[in-house]
Amino acid sequence: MTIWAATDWYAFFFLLFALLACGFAAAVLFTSNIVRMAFYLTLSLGATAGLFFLAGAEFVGVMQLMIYVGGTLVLLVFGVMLTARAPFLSLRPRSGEWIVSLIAGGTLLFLLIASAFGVRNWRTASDSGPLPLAEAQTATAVGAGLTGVRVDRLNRDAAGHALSQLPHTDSGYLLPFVIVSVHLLVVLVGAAYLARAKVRRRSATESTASVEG
Amino acid sequence: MVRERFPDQVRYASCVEHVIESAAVAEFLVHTLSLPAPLAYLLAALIHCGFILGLVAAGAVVFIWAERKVSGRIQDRLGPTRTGGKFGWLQSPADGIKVLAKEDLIPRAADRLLFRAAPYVSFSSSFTAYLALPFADGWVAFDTNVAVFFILAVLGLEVFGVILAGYASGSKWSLFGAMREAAQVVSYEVPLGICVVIPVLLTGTMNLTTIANMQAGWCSNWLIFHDPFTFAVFWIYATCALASVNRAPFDLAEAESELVAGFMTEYSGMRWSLFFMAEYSSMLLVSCLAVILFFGGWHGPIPVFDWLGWAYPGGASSWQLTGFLANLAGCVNFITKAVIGVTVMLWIRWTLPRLRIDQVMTMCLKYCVPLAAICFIGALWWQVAGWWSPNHWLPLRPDGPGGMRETWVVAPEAACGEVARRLPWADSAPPHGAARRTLPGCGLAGPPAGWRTGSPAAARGGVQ
Amino acid sequence: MCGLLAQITVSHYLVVGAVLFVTGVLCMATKRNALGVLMGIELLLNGANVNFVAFGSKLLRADALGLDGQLIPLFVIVLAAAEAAVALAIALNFYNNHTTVDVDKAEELKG
Amino acid sequence: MSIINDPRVVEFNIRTDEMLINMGPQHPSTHGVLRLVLRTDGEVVLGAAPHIGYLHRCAEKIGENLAPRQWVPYTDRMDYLASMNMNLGWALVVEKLLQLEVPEKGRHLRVLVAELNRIASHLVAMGTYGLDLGSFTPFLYAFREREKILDLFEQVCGARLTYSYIVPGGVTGDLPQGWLQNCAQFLQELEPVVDDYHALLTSNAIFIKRTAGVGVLPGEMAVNYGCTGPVLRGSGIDQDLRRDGEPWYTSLYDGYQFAVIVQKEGHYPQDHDYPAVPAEAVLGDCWHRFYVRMLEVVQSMDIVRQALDKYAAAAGDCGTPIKLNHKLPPGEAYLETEAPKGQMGFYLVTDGSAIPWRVRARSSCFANVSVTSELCRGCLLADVPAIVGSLDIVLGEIDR
Amino acid sequence: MDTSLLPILLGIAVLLPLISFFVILAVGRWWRPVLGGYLATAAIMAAGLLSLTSLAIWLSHHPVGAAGHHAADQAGPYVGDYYVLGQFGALRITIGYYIDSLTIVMCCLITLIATCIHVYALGYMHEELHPVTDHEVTLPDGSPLRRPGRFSNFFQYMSLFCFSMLGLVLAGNVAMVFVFWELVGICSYFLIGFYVERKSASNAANKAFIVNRIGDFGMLVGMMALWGGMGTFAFGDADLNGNGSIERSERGLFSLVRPAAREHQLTTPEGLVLADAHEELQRWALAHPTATRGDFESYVAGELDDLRDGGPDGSGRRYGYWLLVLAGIGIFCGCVGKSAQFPLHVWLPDAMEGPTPVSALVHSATMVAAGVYLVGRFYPVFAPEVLLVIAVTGGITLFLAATIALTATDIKRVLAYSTVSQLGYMMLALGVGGWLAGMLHLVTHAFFKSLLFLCSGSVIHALHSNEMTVMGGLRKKMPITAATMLVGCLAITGLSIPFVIGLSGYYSKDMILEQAFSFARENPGLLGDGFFIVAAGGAAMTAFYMFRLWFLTFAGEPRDAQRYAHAHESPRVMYVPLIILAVFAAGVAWPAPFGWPSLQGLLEQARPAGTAVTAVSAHVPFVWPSEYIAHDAANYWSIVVPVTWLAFLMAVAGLLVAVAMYVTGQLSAREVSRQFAPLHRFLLHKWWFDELYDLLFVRPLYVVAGWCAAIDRRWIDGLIDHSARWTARLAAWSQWLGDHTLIDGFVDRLAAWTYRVGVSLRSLQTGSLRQYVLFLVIGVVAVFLISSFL
Repeated sequence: MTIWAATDWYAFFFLLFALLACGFAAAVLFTSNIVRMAFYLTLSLGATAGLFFLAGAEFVGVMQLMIYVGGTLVLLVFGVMLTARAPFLSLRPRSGEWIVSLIAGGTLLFLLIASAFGVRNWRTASDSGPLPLAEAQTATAVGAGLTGVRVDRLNRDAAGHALSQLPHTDSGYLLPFVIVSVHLLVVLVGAAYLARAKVRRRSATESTASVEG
Repeated sequence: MVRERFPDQVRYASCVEHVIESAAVAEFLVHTLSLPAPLAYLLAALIHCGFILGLVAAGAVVFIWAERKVSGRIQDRLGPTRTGGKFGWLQSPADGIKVLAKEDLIPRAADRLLFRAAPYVSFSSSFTAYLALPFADGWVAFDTNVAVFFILAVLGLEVFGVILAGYASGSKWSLFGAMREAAQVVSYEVPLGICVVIPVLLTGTMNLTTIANMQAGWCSNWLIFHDPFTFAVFWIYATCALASVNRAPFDLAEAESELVAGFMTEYSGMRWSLFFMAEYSSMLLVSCLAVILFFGGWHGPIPVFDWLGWAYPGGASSWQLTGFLANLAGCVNFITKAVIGVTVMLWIRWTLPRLRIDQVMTMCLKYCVPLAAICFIGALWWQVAGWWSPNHWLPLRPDGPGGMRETWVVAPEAACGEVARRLPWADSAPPHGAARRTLPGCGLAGPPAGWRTGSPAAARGGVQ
Repeated sequence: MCGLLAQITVSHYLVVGAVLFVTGVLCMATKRNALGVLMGIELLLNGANVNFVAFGSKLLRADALGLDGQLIPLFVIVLAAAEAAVALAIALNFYNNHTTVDVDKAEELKG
Repeated sequence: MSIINDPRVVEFNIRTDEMLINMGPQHPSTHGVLRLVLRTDGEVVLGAAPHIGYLHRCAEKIGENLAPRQWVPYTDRMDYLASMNMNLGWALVVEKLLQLEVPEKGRHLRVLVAELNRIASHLVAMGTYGLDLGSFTPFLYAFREREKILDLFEQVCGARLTYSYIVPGGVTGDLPQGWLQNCAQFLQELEPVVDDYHALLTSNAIFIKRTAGVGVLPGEMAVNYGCTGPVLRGSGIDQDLRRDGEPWYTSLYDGYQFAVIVQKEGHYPQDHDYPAVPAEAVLGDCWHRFYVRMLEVVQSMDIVRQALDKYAAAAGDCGTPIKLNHKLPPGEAYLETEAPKGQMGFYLVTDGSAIPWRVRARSSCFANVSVTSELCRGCLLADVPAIVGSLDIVLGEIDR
Repeated sequence: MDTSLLPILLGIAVLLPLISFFVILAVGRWWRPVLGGYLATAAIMAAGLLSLTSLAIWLSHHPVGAAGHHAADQAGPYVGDYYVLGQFGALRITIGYYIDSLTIVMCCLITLIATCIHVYALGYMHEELHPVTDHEVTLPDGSPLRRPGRFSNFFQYMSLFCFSMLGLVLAGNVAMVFVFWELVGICSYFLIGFYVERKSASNAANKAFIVNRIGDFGMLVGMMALWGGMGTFAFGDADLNGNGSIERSERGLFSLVRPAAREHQLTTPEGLVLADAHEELQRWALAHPTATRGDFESYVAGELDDLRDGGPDGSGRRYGYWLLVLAGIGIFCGCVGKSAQFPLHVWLPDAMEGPTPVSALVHSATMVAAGVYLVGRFYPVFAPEVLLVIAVTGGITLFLAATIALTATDIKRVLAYSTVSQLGYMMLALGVGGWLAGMLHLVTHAFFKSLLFLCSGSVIHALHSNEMTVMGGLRKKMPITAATMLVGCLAITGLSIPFVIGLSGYYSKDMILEQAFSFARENPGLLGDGFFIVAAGGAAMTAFYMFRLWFLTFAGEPRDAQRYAHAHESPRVMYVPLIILAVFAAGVAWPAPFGWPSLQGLLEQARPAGTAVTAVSAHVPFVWPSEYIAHDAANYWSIVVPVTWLAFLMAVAGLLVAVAMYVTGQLSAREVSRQFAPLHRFLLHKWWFDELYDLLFVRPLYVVAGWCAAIDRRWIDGLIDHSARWTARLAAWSQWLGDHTLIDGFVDRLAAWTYRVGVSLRSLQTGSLRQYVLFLVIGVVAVFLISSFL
């Protein structure tokens, strides 16, 4: 019973997801089979989505699952299938490169972790008490933000001053949203163009000779 | 209650509840059995999982049996008759035992790790999606605000297992199946997503409970009858759902006459049956989703329980027997509708020939996507124009879903009417738009009743 | 739980982000397969996203970024998808021209 | 229309490796033990080579050691879906050698069972074709009706698959009592079911999409490859041995009214009763081959009806089978008959003894399957079963 | 139906082929080509219906008396403008119409024949529906040319031509006439060059075009003279300002030249007079320095008649008259070109390179007749001296072409020369004062010549050869063609039962001969008699060569068995037009019974005012007897009877000679040609005209061009070369100094330095993606460390 009572469930799940994410990220790094890499990456990204849920960013978490895991990775695996010549292809780097990379990467990691704990504000917990619901459920706020209304700023202003003080020019993330939409469209068209089928140059009959062989 | 007992963890409570959304059961455990809260949470989570797993497994068992019987009837024969006495009702368990007893073969050319992992990826993703699926008002394991999105996303992961299976099998037939599956499912997610967005747009929330509750009342309140476009889009949804769960005539990945068994060629025994269960549970899942999005969820064609006054009113916060019964009946109602949907899938499966891969892709890219997009615009237009829809007819409440306005319009209004009026579409509010309501989980319009406001959430639970 | 994990703070998230980031960088640096490099980029972007979400979460910090912390990852994710599509197209073209996806073979532009 | 024969076509720029795939001899859709070696580029089949011989049983060699009467069961096992027609072909060629005329009643009896068996064979072709396209139900519908035919045959000769009923000189026994009524009733039952078949397959949109314009076999190519039967007629070549064959064979059908099922001026003889030819269909494609078989079912029903009447009206016996030691005059004989799958020819050389010196069977499916590699070139993988299924081959006949 | 409908109906009739042209032009390439043919045919058919409707309207308002009635029931023309293109001072450029019975007859004629020919061409041109292998064109690799069929192009051009021709007929002013004149010219160019890949065809097209330009130059001069003198292009008077009366500025050419005030006598227009008399006027102005403008105008008004008519007694100089003559000759020049009159006749036979329907429509029935039509239209403007020129030209052409036709063996060339000869007839008739005779012959000739051409086309279509030497005996194989062609031959020959009935040629040709005889009677002498002798002799020759053609083609034994074996009657689409045309060729000029309108009567309505009287010239000693004299009952025995018999005998003589030579064989053609070898050669080489022109014009042109080229090369080029050389030298010097030494030195130094830096940096650029990533990492770490610890 005491064990159950003492368990910090938040920390538990954070640790679980963090270890999954980091562990499978490391697995991605150290495996040389490209398909397994993709598999591990899926798990790593899925665990990251869990971290997002933990941090209260539901929408981002689902988005991560949907786009990253569901879309991007399938695309990657597709690419793997299209480009792998042998069934399970592995291209191993030279060990010297490993050493140099690990040294550089380790240094960077050390620096980043050091700075992560270097700021007092970051390593102390918030003590603001339970959150109001409006701030915990963010999907609608995110949607509103994307369509041009920053609900969070409104709320903040609502506590003190008149709402009309909100600058009329504030359109939230509407413009970036539109730009990204168009960008996505252009990119899709461009990708389709790059990998499109082109006008045939050789005849189909030319290459049918070797069936018997 | 949680917060009082564990004040030091209050800060995290809401987050925890996201992860283990088992408050209803947990409250029961804590209050009645006096279990410590963390243990109660864990137990509650396991109970929920058990329920869903049971549902999925039982569903698979039932549907496999049903498939045999239905196909038999369609084909002018009897189907299983003897196993388990009458009707062959034990046929599926018998099959299950046979499958369990089979040798677990792994081809030499296979990538052993991925080959083993793939069925679990597939099964667990289709299973996980049930977490966010409400079976009745409040009967949901993970009452998230983004349930629709969550289900779509997790359902989309199922394809990953199939791809892995196909690739890891080391067989050409499997590879073909995997390639087809990847191309098909990724493509069909696009029109499926557009179709699903339309009810979301009309109700203004991605919370499935809310969406279903908004369709309470007569069947005229169902969203499929909202306007011609939603009516049309349901059929597109049905097509795309059929395609995205790989059922005939879109079962290209396992087309036995071409690819032997597609990605499942090298599988046998339990691993094979996991794929099978994943397929059946996905079928049920998309049917359930369709029922919630278009057919009023657990709200029947006739609002019996509303007449009786048994249904939980909005904002109710305590457990009531009548409400429980209403929910139970609603759950049965809901599952009945979903089973009808699955039966239609079976019917189609045994009637139509299979399409070819290019025709499948043509269907998606040339027909489903544009049609869904047109319906999207049409439904939006209908809503903004505020034209009459059957949803306004015989409304149980004055503000049926037809009168809803999108939350992403309503919410800013609630917060700041002045700013919202700057929005270009603010002036074209439909007649019912004025009546703002607070519904559970409806974004910022108001906090959902009994949820994180200090009142016992267990009151809405189903287990007591 | 040990003391370091007594309370989960922004820093803990940042550590996860850092690990993902560094792993991504190392993936890019060590993988010879173009698609492996792509996966490294995805990891790297995810590390950055973790940081954004952590800074944006009001659960972790009072003076959080707020919604920006969620909106920016959204854009990152979407753009990463776009980038993956283009990169994949490039990789396929590269494969067409070299019959391999070994990025070490792509050194026509070396000095 | 296969993709790489599409004039707009395009080279798929993604350099994929070509893949060699063995479709068969163990595969759910290859109709027996046909082995197709497919060379594919993704879903596109660049080449297909049929490999045969997995069912070779030396039937012809055995025939050189048996009396003609004894070899009849071996013909059963050639096209085992149409054993009556095989029996008939062999019996006729032996009779031709002996110049042995069968009595009038026997003649009508032969027509009766041969056409019934044609119906059965085409029903199997239809059902399995549905299977090939992923539609399971028509298969069982077809087999349900076929079972009734097999029941009729069982009443006639006691066997359900390998009848050995028609033998040189006559048949093994006359029809049992009441058989004619049973047969007439069966025809009555079959009549409405044919419409069901058309509704399920012929006019089904997906079926048309899968078959129309797929595996187009031009008439010229069909002739060049020696294709026969519905495959040939599906390509618009007006050839049916029941009308165009040798007199020794066509005299069997003297007095019978039937029209050869072939498209002339855009129409089939009976297509006004059945779904119209879809716009996408090209003469010689899978759809047409299928449709020809479906119409031949109706045609055969009609012939069976006529045969029932004629048989009932004819007097006398059905002929006497020749004895095992019946001396065969030295010489040779060759006769082709219109079997359900095409022209089945038997060749016989004798040296005066009771046992033939040489026996040879000319298989229609052998010629029909040889177009596979032409038809499959450039189609999609899913079209391969559609094409092979539409050729309706039986490996027992090919390999013998 | 009101006559106000006429311009509308005819305007639509003109536009229909244009619409067809544009439609085929725009969408023809996406159509099945045969649709273009159908469209063009439908358009011209509709135009024909409209024309016939117009004719009916006309007749209902202007009933024609019995045949040959001279009661000058002249029906005034309908004049007006569809659209004013622009007004430049006094000059109005308009799209106008001038409708009289001639216009309507011409419209009917053109549309009728064109309809027949369009239908015919649907069959004749069917080879063009598919890709054509042209064996007459050999590619450099020795293979015959293969080209896509040009069926719809053909009909496109035909439509354009029909539009142009109808427009020409309907045109209400000289400017429009000129525009359509050139349009028909360009259509002719297109159609002659239809088989453009054949060298001969493209040469012929060029030839036709260039030769016509020579004539058109004269026409431009004439036009300018007319405009300069009268300030208007319009033919007829038009009440422009709507005040009900015709003022000076509203007068057209015809009423200016033949003002009603002077009883339609030929009057030199005021403008021409004043232009010619400017010296006198100047002198008067100098003598009266104080005169006002009013004074001057009153002086001019007073003096005008004297200046014009050479003083009160007519003995002085007649100012402006020579300008009028010049204008007339100028206009006639254009007609000479278009109607292939001597000396510009050389293009027409070559134009037979075009497809036969083109020859029938453009080069026999309509376009070449346009010259005659124009002469007829401008008849009131022509001074007697001009008429003399016309008569002489026509006579020479008649004789010349007829003689050449005697020996030609190409069936189409025979017909072509026959056409030239018949056009000469018409010109001769007009020149000797027979306006009606000329116009009538124009109409009848159009019918029978188009018929003859189509028949020949039918033969060519059957035999795939133009040469009569490979024909013969075809009447058995092609009975309809033979019969219709016989009708055509009889018609052109003018055979008849004298005084009872005859084919159309009988009436028109006799009328010409009568007028020529009448002229000869008034003007005894070489020229006057010469005209008549030429005309009568021409009739004999016409009979000879036409029957020679028919006999060689249809009678006797086949000369080429192989071709004969493959010969066949043409399809119905081709022979039905033949039959229709044959009916018209036989009967169009019949004096109609029961008081029905006859063609002569109809045409008589359009006779220009003032041309029905006997005319005399002040400058040449000739008298142009009125056309009515020949038909006057008083002269019946003295003119009509002898001339009719003479014509008949001449025709019969020609026919008998042909029979003797080619049927019965009493006369051997080969013998004859050998006996008259030099003459035969002379005729066979077409009087050496092509060679003569080559010598006279082409060679000298080459020489002059050579001189010009030499000057160009030696002087002009030399100058430029020298200046260029100097410029180059200067540039070289400045290059050495400025560029090489100063600028390049600096840049080279810089580049070398950059290069060295680049080489040293090059080793960093490994091209390995992964190393770059590492560099990035190391860089980030370094920045981190530096910023943290420094």
